[in-house]
Amino acid sequence: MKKFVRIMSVVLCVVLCAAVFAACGNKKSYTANNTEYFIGATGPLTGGAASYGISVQKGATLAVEEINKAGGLNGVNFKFEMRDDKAEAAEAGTGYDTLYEAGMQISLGSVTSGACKSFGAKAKEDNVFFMTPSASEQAVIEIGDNAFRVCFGDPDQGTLAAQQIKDDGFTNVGVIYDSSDSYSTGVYEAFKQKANEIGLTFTEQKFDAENKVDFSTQAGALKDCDIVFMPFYYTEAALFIKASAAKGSTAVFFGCDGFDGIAGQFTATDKPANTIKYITPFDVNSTDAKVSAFVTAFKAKYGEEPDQFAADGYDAVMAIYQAMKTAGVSDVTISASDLCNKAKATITSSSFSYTGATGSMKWDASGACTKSAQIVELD
Amino acid sequence: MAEYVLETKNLGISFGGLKAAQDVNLKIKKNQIYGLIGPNGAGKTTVFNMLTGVYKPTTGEIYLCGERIDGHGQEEINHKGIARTFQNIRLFNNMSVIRNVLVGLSNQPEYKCGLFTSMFRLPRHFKVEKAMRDRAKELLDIFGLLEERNNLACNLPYGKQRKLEIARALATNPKLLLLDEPAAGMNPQETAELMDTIRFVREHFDMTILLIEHDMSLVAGICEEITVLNFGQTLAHGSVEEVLHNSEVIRAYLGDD
Amino acid sequence: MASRKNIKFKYYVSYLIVAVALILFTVLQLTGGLKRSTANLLAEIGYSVILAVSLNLVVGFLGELSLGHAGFMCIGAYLGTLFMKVFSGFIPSQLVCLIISMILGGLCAAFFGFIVGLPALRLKGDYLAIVTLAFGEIVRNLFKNLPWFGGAMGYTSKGYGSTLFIIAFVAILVMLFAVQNLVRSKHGRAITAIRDNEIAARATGINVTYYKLIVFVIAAFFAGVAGVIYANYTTPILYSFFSYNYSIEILVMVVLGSMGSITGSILAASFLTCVNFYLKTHLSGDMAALKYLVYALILMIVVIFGNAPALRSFREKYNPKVLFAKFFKKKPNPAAERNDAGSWDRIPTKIKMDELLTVDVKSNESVQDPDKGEK
Amino acid sequence: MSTLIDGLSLGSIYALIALGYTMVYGIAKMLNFAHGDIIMVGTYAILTTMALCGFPAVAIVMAVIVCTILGIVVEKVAYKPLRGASPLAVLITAIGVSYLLQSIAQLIYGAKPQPVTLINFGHVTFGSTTLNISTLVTLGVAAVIMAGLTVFIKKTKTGRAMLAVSEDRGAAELMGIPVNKVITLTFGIGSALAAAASVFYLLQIPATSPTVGSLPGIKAFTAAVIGGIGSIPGAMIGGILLGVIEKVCMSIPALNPYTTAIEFSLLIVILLVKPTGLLGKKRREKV
Repeated sequence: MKKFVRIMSVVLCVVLCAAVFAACGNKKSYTANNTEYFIGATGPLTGGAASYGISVQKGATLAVEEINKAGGLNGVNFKFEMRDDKAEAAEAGTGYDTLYEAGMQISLGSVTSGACKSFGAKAKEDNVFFMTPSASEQAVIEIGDNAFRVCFGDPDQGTLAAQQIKDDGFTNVGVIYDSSDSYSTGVYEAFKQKANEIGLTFTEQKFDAENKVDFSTQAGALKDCDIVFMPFYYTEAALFIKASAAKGSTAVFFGCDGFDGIAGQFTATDKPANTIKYITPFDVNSTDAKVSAFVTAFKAKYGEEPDQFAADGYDAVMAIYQAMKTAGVSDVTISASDLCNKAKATITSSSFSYTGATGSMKWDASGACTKSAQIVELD
Repeated sequence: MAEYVLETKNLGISFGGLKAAQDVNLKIKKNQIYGLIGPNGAGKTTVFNMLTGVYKPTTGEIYLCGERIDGHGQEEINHKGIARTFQNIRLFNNMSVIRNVLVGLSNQPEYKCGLFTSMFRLPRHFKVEKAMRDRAKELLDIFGLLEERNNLACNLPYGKQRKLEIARALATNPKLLLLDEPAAGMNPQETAELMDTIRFVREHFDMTILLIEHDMSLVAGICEEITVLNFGQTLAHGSVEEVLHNSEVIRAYLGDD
Repeated sequence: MASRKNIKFKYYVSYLIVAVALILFTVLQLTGGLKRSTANLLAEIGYSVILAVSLNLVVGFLGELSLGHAGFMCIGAYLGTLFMKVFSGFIPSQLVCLIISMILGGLCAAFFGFIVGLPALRLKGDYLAIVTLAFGEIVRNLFKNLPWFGGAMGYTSKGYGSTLFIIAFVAILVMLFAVQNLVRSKHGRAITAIRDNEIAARATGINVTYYKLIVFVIAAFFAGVAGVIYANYTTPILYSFFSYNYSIEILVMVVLGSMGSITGSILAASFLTCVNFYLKTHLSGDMAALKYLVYALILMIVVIFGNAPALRSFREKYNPKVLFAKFFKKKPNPAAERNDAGSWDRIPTKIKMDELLTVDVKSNESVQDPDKGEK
Repeated sequence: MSTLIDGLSLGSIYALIALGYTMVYGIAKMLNFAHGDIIMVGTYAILTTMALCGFPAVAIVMAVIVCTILGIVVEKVAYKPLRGASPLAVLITAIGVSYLLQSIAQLIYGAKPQPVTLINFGHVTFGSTTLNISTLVTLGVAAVIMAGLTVFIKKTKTGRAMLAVSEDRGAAELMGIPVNKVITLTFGIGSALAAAASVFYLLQIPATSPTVGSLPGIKAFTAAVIGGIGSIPGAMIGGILLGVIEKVCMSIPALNPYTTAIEFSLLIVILLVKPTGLLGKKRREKV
């Protein structure tokens, strides 16, 4: 052990010296050596929410490839890098610093809301533009005028769901949400508010990040409901649905955009008879030309069907590209702050709009995006 | 001032149903060397453990200089004035010899020094440290351990470990010193040396000593009074001469024939 | 006396390391030459070192295994943030605010250390370990659910900014001063005596309960301080960070730095944090698992090579002390080397598995075990 | 009622894992921190076998074989060289093994939780209560396994050898008991029990991820300590107690968020009242 301490101290001295040299760098010139436009992002590539991060990464990478194949921006290519944040705020902050020091000029923020708030706070300090594909919490775009999103906001979905359930005439309603996830809590809060407004009563259950595998208690409590609203992600949703089915529930399971991808969680033997439906801006089976072009390209590259997160990632990159093109960016070493000012001005102008895999979008100064939603049923 | 340094009245303990010691009555006068002997399993160490507070006696009372001490914790009993050594030596093996003694000294009122005094190195800390070191060196010198003071205790030879244990016990400034088989594992020459040490301790420190021993030569050589235990009960007690010629004692040691 | 000099040097080398690093990086920071990621790394090193050294006090010096160190850190982090929020209302200086919060956060953690220690220290070895583990889990479960601390989504704190590491390093120096002075006093001797032989310590009049409690409380205090630093480094504070896994990570730092060696703890904590940070920023996606792979391998190889009885002769043969002895023309003197706390493979922690069930909590009561009366 | 059944079935999963902890602890005198991760390996073995051939029975057998072999290999490679070394060294190595298994699983399968369907039993309704058949199966089979284990330890020569080693390793060695073999065997049995636990776990929660074993692992360890570590009936009682308490707490809305706190507080309270756990043997330190 003593020996180890000795070796360690030698290594540490070397590291320390190296750190001192590496530590000296001019803050202003991080982008000076860029030869490509650098789009950075963080997202969960490991951990429970990994599938969303990976989907966004795939979608964004596809977009960057398409752009570069078509000649980039005035002949300058783009590059995209996503750092793992495990959907944790602290990791997203570290990821941001790493990216920023590596020369990131513009960004997709983070994939999940909690992480994106931490990412965004730092991005605001440095004035870095970001267009998050999927961090839907309201607070994300309230960070500053550099914050934009391509997805729905949480409140929109909650309100829509409450109205939909009321309109469909359900009375015995259950809700379950993830109290440790800001997306889930955000949708739930909006749902609750709208439900109270329109006189819809419901039973609620919750869970959190450390108790999201065993749902037998919650399933037991909600097993007599006719419909269960589930504003959270599909991995947990599938477990909850299986647990409910095991308890003999016949309810309709109604989810949000996080449900995209739930089909892959069931096999022929354990797919319950219950109806499963969810709100989404993206329908993989759509016949729309933009959508089918995206789906075909995605399948060709990855051999699997894209989900909504992939589509969001794709659209976010494409929207940034279009904004930069419209703004006439021509200097590859442009600093993040300068690029931010240009992109902001362009994207909020009333003449700017973008149509992609998740529909047609326009932005205002709040950073929110207007687009239409649909409800898809799983067969 | 009470007549006896240590007095026990009907001291007894039972583990479950078994009476490990029963009606032990010891009366030890000041400056005496008192022996507690008996065959294996007679309950000698149990008596020591009761005296030092390791076990709580189920019956009887213990008085140290007239003050009742049974029921107190081990630390408290040590503070009141009983120090001991162990049958299987228990030194602070990973500490140096001098530190072993310093630990023993740390509870003396004259070396009192608060936690924060030490933490923030107030002047009192240095004064106390110096005084303690001087006292420790004195003690080590007496036992001939001064040269080895910076060695680890576990690196000492066996005989010196025994001595160090006694030095550490004396450092707590006791009224009564309990020695648990001090001659165990020693050759006759070492035993003789040990006897000198024990006598010296009595003279030099004005100490009262209670010891457990198997080695009859040692017992006969230095003890003034002896109690013999067998099966937890007092078999005999009196002066060395009386006890060693007591027929019951002989029978207990050598069997019935 | 050569050995004396050696000891002195051993004590001051830890101050030296921290002070040099502090001055060096502070100058860099003030001249604007320090990257933000380096400042972040330094802050991480800062609180890790405090945690490792304070845990070393419990594990290395007192010899009790605690797996709940992250729990005390959790208390410091949450309550420290609360204090920051309260004080920022009427104290304009963020620095003063942070210092007050660090002290108060530490005191709160120390208070809990006292509350937990009082009953828990009656237990020994693994039982104490599992109780401290349970305590850590209870603490974070409570902070997750108590209504004032942001719930399961975490407690949002206001970051201190990139100069945080300077304060963290100053805190390390203060801690070193307190801990080393404590260890090098009669109290420190009493504590190591308890580690070496608890029974003998009791018989020598050491107030074992008092000292155990003191060590626990001091360690908790500094863990709380580290928590406040952590809370100012990252936001929001998430209960999930303070799980027993983190306690174990701190323990690993202590063990690799060799138990009972404060300089060792500082080096190991810095080293592991650097490795961690480097792997974290250079690996992405599922490859991040490589980090734990590397970590696990370092851990196992170091421990097995350092401790396997079968490899003892190998170790002695290739001991750097022996190998370099001829260069220094000085015979290695093990006694002088081992003068103080000793190295960890020699230290008897109270988790003696062989005596594992030998748990006797109140030895001061009559015990129902007839056949062991006389020994 | 259904809460109670749920609790019993969760409890029997904990009990199976706790048995592994307790046996290894009793015999090798070490905390096998990697035990929870053996469960994780079991679930991945099932996942892979199901994907390859689709027969649940084969998957279960496969899980048991893989886990047993893994348990033995880990013991030989990581723990055996340290026999006789400082216990803390063994503990740290166990932590290392735990990290190692998790990271290897993540490198192979990814961190993403994956659904695993073993057998879908469906459910039955008695009057107003609906019961999961898999819950009942878990309860029944776990009871049989535990009874079998008890008989094995009490009645067979090998079982008694294990008891002897846990009582006093040195004496057992002198009596001619092959201590190393017994320890290896203990790891094998403990890991096989973990494999069984992984099967039942998947029946309750049909998904797995590299960290799937840590929480049940630590809960089961708690259960083992509550029951008195080293004691086999203690592990069973502790596991079932903990499982029932967990489910009952979770079903009461006011207590639900504090379930973990309550479970661990229970541990602390029990240890303070009875420092060696419910059925732990009390031994005295020799002075």
